[in-house]
Amino acid sequence: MEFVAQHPVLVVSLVKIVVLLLLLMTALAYLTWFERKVVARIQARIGPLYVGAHGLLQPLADGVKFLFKEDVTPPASDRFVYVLAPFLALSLAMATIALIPFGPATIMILGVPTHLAIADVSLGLLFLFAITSMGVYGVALAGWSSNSKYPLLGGLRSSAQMVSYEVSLTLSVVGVVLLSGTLNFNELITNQSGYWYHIIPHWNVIPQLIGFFCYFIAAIAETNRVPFDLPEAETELVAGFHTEYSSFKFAMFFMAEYANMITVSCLAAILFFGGWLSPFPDRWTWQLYLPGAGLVLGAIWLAYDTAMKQRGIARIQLAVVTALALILGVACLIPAVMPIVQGPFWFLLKVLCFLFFYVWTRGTLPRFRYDQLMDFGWKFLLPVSLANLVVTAFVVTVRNR
Amino acid sequence: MPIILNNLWIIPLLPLAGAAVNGLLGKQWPQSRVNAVGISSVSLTFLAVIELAREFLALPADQIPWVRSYAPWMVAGNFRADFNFQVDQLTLVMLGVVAGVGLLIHIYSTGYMAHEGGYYRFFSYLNLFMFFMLTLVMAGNLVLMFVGWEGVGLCSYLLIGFWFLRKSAADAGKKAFIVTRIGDVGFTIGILLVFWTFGSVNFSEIFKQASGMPIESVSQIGTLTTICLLLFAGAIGKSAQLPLYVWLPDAMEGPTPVSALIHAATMVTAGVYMVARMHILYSHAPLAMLVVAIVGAVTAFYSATIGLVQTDIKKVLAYSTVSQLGYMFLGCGVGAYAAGIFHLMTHAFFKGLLFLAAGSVIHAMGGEQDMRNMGGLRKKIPITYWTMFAATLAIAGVPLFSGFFSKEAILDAAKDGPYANLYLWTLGILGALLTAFYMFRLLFLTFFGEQRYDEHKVHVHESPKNMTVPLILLAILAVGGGWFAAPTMLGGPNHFENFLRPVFETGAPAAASALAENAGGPETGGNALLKSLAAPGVIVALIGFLTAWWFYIRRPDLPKKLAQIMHGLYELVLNKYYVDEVYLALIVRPLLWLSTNVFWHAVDERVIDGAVNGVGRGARELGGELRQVQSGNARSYATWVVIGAVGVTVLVLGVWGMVR
Amino acid sequence: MSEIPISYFLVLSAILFGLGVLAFVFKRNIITIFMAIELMLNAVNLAFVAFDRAHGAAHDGWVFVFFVIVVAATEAAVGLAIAITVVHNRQSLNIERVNLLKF
Amino acid sequence: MTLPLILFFVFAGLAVLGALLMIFLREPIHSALALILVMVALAALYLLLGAEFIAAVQIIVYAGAVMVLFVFVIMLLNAGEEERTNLSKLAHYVGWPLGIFLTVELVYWMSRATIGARVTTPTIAPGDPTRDLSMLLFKSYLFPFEITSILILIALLGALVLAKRDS
Repeated sequence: MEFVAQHPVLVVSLVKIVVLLLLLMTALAYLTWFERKVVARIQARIGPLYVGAHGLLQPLADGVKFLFKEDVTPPASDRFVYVLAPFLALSLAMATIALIPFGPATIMILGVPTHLAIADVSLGLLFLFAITSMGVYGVALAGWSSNSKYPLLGGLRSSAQMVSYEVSLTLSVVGVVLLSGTLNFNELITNQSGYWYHIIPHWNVIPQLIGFFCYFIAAIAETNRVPFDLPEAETELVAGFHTEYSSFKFAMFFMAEYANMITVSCLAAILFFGGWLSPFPDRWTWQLYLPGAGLVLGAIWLAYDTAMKQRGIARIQLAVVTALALILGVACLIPAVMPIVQGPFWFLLKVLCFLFFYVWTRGTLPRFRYDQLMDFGWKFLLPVSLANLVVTAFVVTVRNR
Repeated sequence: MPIILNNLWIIPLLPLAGAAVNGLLGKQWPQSRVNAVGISSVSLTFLAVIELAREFLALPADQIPWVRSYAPWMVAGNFRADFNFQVDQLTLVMLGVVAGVGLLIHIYSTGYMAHEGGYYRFFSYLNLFMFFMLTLVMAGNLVLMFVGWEGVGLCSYLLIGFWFLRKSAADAGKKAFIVTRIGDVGFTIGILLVFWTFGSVNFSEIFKQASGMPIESVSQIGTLTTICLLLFAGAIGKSAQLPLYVWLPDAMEGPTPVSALIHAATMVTAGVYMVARMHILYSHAPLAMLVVAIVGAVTAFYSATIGLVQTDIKKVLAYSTVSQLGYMFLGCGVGAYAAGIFHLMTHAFFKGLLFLAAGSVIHAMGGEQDMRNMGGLRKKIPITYWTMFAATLAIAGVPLFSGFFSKEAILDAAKDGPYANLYLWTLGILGALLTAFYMFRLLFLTFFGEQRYDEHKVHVHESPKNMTVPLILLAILAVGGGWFAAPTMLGGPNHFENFLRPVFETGAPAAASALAENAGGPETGGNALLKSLAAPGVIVALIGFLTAWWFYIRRPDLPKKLAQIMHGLYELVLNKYYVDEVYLALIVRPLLWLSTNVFWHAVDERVIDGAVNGVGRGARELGGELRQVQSGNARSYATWVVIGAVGVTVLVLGVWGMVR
Repeated sequence: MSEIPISYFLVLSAILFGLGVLAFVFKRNIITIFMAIELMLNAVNLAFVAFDRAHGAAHDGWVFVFFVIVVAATEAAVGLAIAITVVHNRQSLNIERVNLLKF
Repeated sequence: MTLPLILFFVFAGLAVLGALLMIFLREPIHSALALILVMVALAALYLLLGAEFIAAVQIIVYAGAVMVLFVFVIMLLNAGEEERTNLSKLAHYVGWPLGIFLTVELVYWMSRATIGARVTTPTIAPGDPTRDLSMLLFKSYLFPFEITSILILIALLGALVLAKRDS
């Protein structure tokens, strides 16, 4: 007990971890819902509808389904690794979230200065890459351990793909690092504060546009998403590395993929779009009301929807959601809370945009062929990001002279 | 603004450039272009020397000797030898002789060698020789001088063996080279000793220290004496004195211009120059001087005797060269350095002329060298005849000709100089007698009497212009050359010696005073002339002439009779006292035997080869054993690595740790 | 604040190195032998970092670690390429079966 | 028993365990995983030593690249269990004991190292260590740095050639 007293850090971190973990889980769950809805819209469908209003309970249903399915392990498989792989994948994917700052370094919660991130590491970016670079193992080991053709091929492919795209991912980010001369997320973000002509936010996208594109493409490839989702190209490899996986292990891979998406999006927001900074100049004080206002408006829309369209149990469910939204909105309007929510609000908004972009690409683009993938990675993306890096380095040097 | 003085390197480098160009490119060139390069380089050198003289004479006395260092050459510890050149009066005289005679002989060669193969090669060598000779003369330190010394030796070797297809020529070249080496060993040791003693090889430094040293007594062999004797050994080799003269007669295998330039005018006089250059050391080592004088005198007489009976025209000249060199050394040995150098100069003129003329004769006779097959050429080749006649007069010491003045100066010094020695003087006189005799013998045999060759076989013709012109020029020098120093004889001041005095005065008080006394005698012109006309040199010259005339014009049958009467002596002299045979028996044969049976068969084959092969065999056998270790199993190798690691760690950490 | 003696790290690195050596001698599989080498390199790196920490300000130790890592990476790349070739030629990863180069 | 000490022992134990596993597991991929464990543990120890950058690089390069390469190759060659042949008598009889001896010896000397007396507080090194490191790398160690880049290039070419020949 007194050991804990000696190290208050542990307690705080523990609390943060628990909270963030819960949030992340829900986020992952509802990301699937979000994706299905959006893709459905793109494909002129409606998407999940029956489980709860607007299929809002679909994620829960899926989760339950996964839990209760039979967990098959192929007899020829290498047990240990077979079990290890999904855990590795998911844990690594979620570990990265610990480094992501959701708000300014020091804000007062109940008079206590708190940091809206689990850890503020001075080399945050580097460590994030360290963790993501480990992510390959989940896929590769899964492919190998299930001891069957398609998974092996899928594993080989994805590990090759991840390794080769990791290079250009890193390179494209180095440009930003050069610009702001730090690897710490908070400094990276605060370096982006300020405005050109008092209106255009001082974000890294503008000088690093090429870098951003390289980054985003490489990121999609890293997360094995369309159009780079060859590891699980169902048309050729059944389901790629997780063909043999079923039940909750499969779910783990699934969640890992989405967690990776979120991480990558967060990183994009932090590096190129000023993280938790607001896009508007500070002198526009009304922007402080935006979070609350947005939520309240959403609540009103939901209320209207509830009243007009829904019947039976769905109406109750929606009412609950509406109430939640309304409470949150009002809470955000409390002066004491208002400054706290600004950062997270903008940050999550940006992340959401990227996630939408992800889904959008998935709904739009066809899949690459494997050789095309490799050629694109090595012969186009790498040179471009390299050139970008060189130019940036040159400019920075000249500027510092 | 002195140009050459500040860029002395120009003088030697010009001929070097010529040599390089001719040697590398000349092969395909026509003779005209080779000539252009060779001649122009030398004549430019000559002009440079003249310009140098002009600038030098303008120098204030305190700046002489004029030393310029152009680059550090060897720097090891406190040993230091630079590429530095030194110019003083002596150097200037030598430069004049070398460049002037050299130029004339180059021109002569264009005619003489016109029909020879390897034309470009010849001129390349000749220019190279000029380069080395000039280096030798201008060198500011002993080591650089040694470079020139050896370089001229090399060129002499190359040029003696110019017709290397002829075995005799090749052998002669080798002989010259090797015999000279023997002397050079002494020379090298001498240089080392010099450095050991003075801590420097630069002349200026050496002389400064040496002049401060006490004069060693005749009885003891001190450092300076040793040095001088060693250096003189080199001179003996280079200047063909007893006992190392044997290479010079054989050197006549080379083309005649070579004999003229190298083996009469310049290279062989290098020894004399060296002795004169180091005169301060010598004048501090009377014993050495005595040795020099004796060797010189004896050689002068000895080789003159051989010259009496030689029938090959060039051989005669060769022996006469040896004896004349002997005179020069005699001069130096008795302290009359200026006289020695003066004789060197005049000798360069008349002996060069003699050789060239002889060459012209040989050229006219279509390669015939034996005087017994000549005769009566007087009318056929007048220019050659007259020039040669002038030269003969000069060398025979006929008054008012150049040889007369120089030889008289030497003999005077030997008679009543500071180191006067009557025996040596006698030898010198006898030598002079013989000289006159054999020279006139040569002249008569060649140009007088009835012609003893076949008119139809040999078509005698006068040589072309480019050969005769140098002859004439040299003849003028040979006749008038003496007048540089003539006034001594006529009681005036001796310009030549006055000119050289600053060189030879330094640190040699005795010699200097002697020179001074020689320079301006108290006697009035008239009886000085009488005295000199009555000088024994003149008388013996006359005797020599008369006997020669008696023997070869008046009574041509006498010589054979005489030969039969004193048959033994005749044979002895004709075979050059069997010196070559003696050397062969005493030195060459044993050496050959030693090197074949001991060094080759025993040491080289048994010991060295044995050792080498043994090592090789041992390595092979050892490898054959060790290679079993290489099992091809990498794990074993890994284990070996570990063994090594353990060994090292135990050694370093364990032992070293315990020690601490 | 609490403290750890450097010697702990050094001993650990020694142990790891020794284990690496053992693996190096013991393993037969080419790839695992490479791994053994990597292990040794890592042990050395640990020692370097520890020394660097002990010496404080200047971070030369890190530089060496950096270089060691680079070299290790290249070594792995080439080594594995060689391993692939070996397998293609000998159909075996067992280093004891790759013993043509002898005597 | 303070927190850093606990952490040290935990990760040291993990490292040793991983090394042992690497030796005794027969499946190459298991050995690889064990080695990864060692490396991650080492990275944590680097953090304890305040070498953040090195820790990150350790994970990125070793765990993230080198070991991935290993795993990849193992998968590619589908390397099965390693066969415990004993064709090398030397390795069998001498290798083992010597290896152990070497280990013991090294441990002995390392524990006695005078420098070992120094203590380290597991905090971040003062100043901006990463900057210092880069200064060292690009100023005093520039030449070696460039050499390594050339080395990498050569290795790349070599690997390319080797791989190309049998494809």
